[in-house]
Amino acid sequence: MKHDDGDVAGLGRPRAVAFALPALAIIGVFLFLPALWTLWLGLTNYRLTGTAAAHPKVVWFDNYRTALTDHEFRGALWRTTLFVIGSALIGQSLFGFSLAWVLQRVRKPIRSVVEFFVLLAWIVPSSVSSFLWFALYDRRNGTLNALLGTKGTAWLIQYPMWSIVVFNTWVGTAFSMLLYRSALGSVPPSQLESARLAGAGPGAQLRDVIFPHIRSHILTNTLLITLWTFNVFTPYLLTGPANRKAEIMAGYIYRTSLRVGELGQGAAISLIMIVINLIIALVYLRVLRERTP
Amino acid sequence: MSASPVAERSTAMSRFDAQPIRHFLGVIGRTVFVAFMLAFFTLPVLWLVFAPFDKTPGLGVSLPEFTIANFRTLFKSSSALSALRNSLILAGGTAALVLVAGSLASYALSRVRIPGRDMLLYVLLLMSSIVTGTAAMVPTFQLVNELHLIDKMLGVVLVIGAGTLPTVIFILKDFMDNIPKSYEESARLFGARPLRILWDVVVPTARSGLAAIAVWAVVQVWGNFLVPYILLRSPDKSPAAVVMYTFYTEGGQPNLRLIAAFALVYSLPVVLVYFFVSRRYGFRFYGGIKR
Amino acid sequence: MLTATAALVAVAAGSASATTPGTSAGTAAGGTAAAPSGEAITISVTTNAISGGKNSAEADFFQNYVIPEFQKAEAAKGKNVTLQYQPNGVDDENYKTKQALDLKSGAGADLIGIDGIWYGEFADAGYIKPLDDIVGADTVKAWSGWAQIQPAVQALTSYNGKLYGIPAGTDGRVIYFNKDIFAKAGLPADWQPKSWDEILAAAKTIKEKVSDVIPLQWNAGSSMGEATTMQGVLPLLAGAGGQVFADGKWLGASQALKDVLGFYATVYGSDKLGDPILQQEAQGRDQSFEQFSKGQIAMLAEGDYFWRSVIEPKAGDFPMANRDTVVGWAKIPAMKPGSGIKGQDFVSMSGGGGYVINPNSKHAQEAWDLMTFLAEPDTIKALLNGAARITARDDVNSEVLSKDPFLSFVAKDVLPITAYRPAFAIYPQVSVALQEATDDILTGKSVDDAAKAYQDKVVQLAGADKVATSG
Amino acid sequence: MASIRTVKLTKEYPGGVKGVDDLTLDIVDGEFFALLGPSGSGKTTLLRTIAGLESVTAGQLFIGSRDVTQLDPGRRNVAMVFQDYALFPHMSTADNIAYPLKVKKVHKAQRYATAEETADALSLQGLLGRRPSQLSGGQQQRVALARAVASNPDVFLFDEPLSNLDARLRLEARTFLKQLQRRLGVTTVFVTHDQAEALALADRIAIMDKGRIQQLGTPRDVFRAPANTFVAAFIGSVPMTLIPGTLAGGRFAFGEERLELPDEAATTAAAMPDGTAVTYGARPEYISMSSDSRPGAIAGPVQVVEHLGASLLVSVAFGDQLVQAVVDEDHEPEIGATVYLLPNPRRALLFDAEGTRMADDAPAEAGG
Repeated sequence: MKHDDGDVAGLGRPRAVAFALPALAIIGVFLFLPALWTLWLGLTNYRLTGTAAAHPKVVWFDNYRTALTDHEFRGALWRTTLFVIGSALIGQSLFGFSLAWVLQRVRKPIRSVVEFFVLLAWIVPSSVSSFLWFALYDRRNGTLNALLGTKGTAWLIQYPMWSIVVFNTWVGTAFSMLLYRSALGSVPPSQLESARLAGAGPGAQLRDVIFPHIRSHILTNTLLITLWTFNVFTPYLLTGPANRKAEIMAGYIYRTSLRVGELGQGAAISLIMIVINLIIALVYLRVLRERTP
Repeated sequence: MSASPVAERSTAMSRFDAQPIRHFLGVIGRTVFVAFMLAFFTLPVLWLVFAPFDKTPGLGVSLPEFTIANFRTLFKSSSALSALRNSLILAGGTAALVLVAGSLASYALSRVRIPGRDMLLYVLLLMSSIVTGTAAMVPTFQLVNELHLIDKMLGVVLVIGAGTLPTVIFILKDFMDNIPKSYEESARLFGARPLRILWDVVVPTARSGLAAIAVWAVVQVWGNFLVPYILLRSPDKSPAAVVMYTFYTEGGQPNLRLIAAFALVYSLPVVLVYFFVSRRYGFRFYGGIKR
Repeated sequence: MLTATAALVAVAAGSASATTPGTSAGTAAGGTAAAPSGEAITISVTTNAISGGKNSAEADFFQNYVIPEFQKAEAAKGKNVTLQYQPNGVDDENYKTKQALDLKSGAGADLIGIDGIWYGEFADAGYIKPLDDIVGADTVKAWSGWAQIQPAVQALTSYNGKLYGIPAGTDGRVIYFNKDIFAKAGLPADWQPKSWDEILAAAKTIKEKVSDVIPLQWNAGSSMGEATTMQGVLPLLAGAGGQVFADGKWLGASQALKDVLGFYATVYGSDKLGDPILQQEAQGRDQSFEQFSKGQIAMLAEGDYFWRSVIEPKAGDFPMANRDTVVGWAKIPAMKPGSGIKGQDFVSMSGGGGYVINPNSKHAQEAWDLMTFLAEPDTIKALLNGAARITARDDVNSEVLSKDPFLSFVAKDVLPITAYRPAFAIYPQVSVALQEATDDILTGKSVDDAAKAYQDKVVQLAGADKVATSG
Repeated sequence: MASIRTVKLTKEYPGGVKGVDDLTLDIVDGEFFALLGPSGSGKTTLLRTIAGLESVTAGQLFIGSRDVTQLDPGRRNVAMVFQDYALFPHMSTADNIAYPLKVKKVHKAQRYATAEETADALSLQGLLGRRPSQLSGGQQQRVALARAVASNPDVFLFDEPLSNLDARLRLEARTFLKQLQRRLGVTTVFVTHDQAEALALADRIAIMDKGRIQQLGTPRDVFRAPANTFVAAFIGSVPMTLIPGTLAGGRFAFGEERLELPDEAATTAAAMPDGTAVTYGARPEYISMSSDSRPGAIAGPVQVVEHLGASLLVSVAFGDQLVQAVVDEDHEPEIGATVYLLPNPRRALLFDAEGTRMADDAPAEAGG
């Protein structure tokens, strides 16, 4: 019997492996295998149909060269970056934190109602939520135009990026709110009180007490929502396949892979996405490591 | 719930501020902010509240000419109810799978040091984004086909389960790390075996996390169109996400009466699941990557 | 966006051609192994339709008519066949993906309804096989229905000179116009432009004389998908004397293409005769249907589908009670008289679709039976259910179209001048490139820039040696 | 009920740190045994090793006659009360107390009857339905005890169970714990860093440092006769004054000051050469103070006076040394006033250069 540090329930390595095995097996077969296969596809000119479907050729890094020199790819990447910054880093984080912060201070019934609607946006199926916003943004009968008095504005076409940024903020704020709520709950009240007694205003309290305390929460939240937002597909349901001015990476991959049928190219772009995701994750983790005492 | 002590204390403290103007401005600011947020988050949902009961729903929000005929039409079409049932099976199956496999794995990963554990988690997390994407659709399809799982609910459950498990493990491990180790040691001294400890002590202690994860997993399955569409064949196995896309008229014009009614019926179960779960178990995330 | 090809498949998959009873006896002798009498067999058929949703009538037709009648017909031949219908009713890309994946993996329904432009790419991928290879050349030849299907129409389901299926129906494209608006603008009710300039002149007249009306919507933009290519770019291109594929080369940034893009630039850019935003909306095509039906659009280029399914007075999506009196139609003119392909004065484009037997089918003979059954006149008429529609069969056409002056006009005046899209695997991508070129015009790019971007894309797709730049 | 015996027990952590180092120890059946030491001394590691929560690197461990060295913790029939009590937050008091029986598959009715009985015995009546979060610290501590009792173990292991209680409650709980242990007669090993707690509760105390036992003995032994300077400094509510110096002419010399040698080591020390480095130890309680000069007393100015309630702790400076004395509350000196300190030679101790206590009849108590 060999015990490791932290192995408080006496699992032992063999049993730990047995515990992890079902999940790892499922992940291995249904995630790892297709992923490797996809990486292989990225080196070929494989297509869904046509000659290249019957006899795919290995083209090595042609797909990558094509993607990196293609202005559509770069456009989609740029828009995705704006989208992530706008809807995740600014929209969701800011709204989520502000909601968590402010809702602590309002009466319970109001808090419950607001939280319910924020969460509703998050749990409603994406096809429904995209349809709701499609209706809201509609050029002729849309509620938004009626409210703002902007008759005839085709939001999705005239302000495509703003439209999907606002939409995705709406969808995703709940997660940040939940996470920050429990983060704020973990800040020792005594520290807040001593800051108050020292005369710190809300801004100083945030800076000196709250942020240092919830740094790891901020990083978790930022990491997860960045990755999710980077790969999110739902805006594509809202804008439709043809709205190039709102096309972000997931939509671009979908179009390349399934609508155009270039699966090899799509796979290559997916890998580029993964690499970008990896870089983002590493940067966040590095920031975390440097700042953690 | 966890935040309330802070809230109470801070309201108590604000009395000592002795700065009535600042306090007053704070109240105003909060009210405006809450009102704005409420408007922002409710506005799009209004359509879902009114349109299903409207005789002639349009894209705009208007007070309905009340009718339940849309629902009657909807339920006359046999696919609506069976679609919901199928979605429930898929969601329940996936949630059960990821909860069981995910808690076992995250527990093991939390308690036993395996070399490269953290790296493994991140790699899996990143990979999950390829496979849930569209580029891996072909390999996934062929794999499922090779395993003779085409047109089987299990195939969909496994594929979506594999796509969500990394995130599930990632978040659950966080919960597991936060459980005081003395709980398990104590149970262990009484002679409880690891599985029993997991079930008696760890799972109940982490249940608000498990509940949140379960809801998250259900939401993932509930909205997934592409995987069930491509992996299932029989129309009587189609889940609601697939059926939602079939409410178009002959020419492909959305049938607003059916879509409105179905959107409501389709959204309701997840909302109910959320309500049930959050009432019963609480709903929260720890969060916070530790080193 | 999904409407374009959806409609085509609906036509294609819905109305097939016919066989005379008893042909099957001949086919059984044709060499393919027929199931022994009495053995229980289950076969399946799939199309992009679902009861209560997209193409609902077609799904119901399979469930309520085809299944019992076909099983009866097979029973009469001593076969115990159970037929199953697999509905879909989704976006065409998803439908196509699913069928491609199925065929690739040796799965899928025995008989599959597909769009005419998919035959080439499916055949190149080895997903489908010529009918001769599946059921035997003799069996195929022995089917009597071929005599009723014109060679041009058979081309729909052919690739590289080989038949892959039986075509279902075809269609044609015209300019619809609102006679009321025309009257207000002082334009004739029997308007027939002879050049693009005459179209533009009419539109300008309307713009000046009638307020709150969009003079002209000409399909453009990738939001409309294949509809943009089919009833927007290609008829114009044909009128400018260009072809998307000719003499082994794909269309490049030729003068013909620039003329086409120039026409768009005039309509949506400089002269503001159409609404460019409408063309980009996700539901833009439906929107244009609705606005035409409400008398808010004066001229619209569309297929005959628009007439019989969209503004059809009773069951259309946007019914026009006064369709027969208010809506006029005109052939699409060449840029200038005689400038069209083959020196034509007027041009059109046609599409359609058909069925294909899954090469992996264990019951290819029964699938062939079903395919021919679907092409029987009685079956087609049962699907039409009294409605008029251009089918693949001359005999059925002459019977059902006589009631409808417009469809007769299409069959008589448009089909002879029509052209089909090339059935090559790469076509859908070239089509997308064309749509994107019109997108560029809609968003204000210059004709030269749009043409250049298009040229680059086609070179990337087909290779520089396969692209023609002049002509 | 069982004795506990360790034989050359070693627990080595990865990286070579030894939590327990070659430790041999006998704990008698029914004994209340305290493991005392500063944090990091290995006392908790030893306790957890006895529990089986830490694996053994070398050596053997017996509970009763069983060799449990490789036995799973669940089969050692020990019960442990943790510093944080480790009450399951999702279970009621009754469920918590009954949990060990549930694991042992005792019939439901039976285990709740036992739980109720145990709860009664520990004055937990009326709290059976509550969750841990609804209990006070003292109640939680007793529930944790009840849970341990209900499992009917051979051995109780307590890991600083009183440290989370406030001072007053801690005294009550201490008495309660001692009573309970006397009544049940279960062999008990108790880990604490609080020497007063150990002195008050234990039959015997093992004082640990760096994974080794520095001294093992009764509370009286370790207080009166600490085996070395470490124990001497650690035991006692006010720390023993330890003065390094040398032997000079049969007396203890530091700076200019001279003190008579302690009685118990006088003979031994007198035999040693002058200049031998030694340490003189005297508990402040055994040093008397007067304002008048007395023979043998050392004189210095008062630096600090601390009130201990009934007495005062006076710190007096001698050169760079500080010597403390506990004096009666009525004799509070002025700060800066010169006072005379006289250690009681019968209670004073002398340690050699290694810190080991010197005694004429050595080795008397050490190792007992």
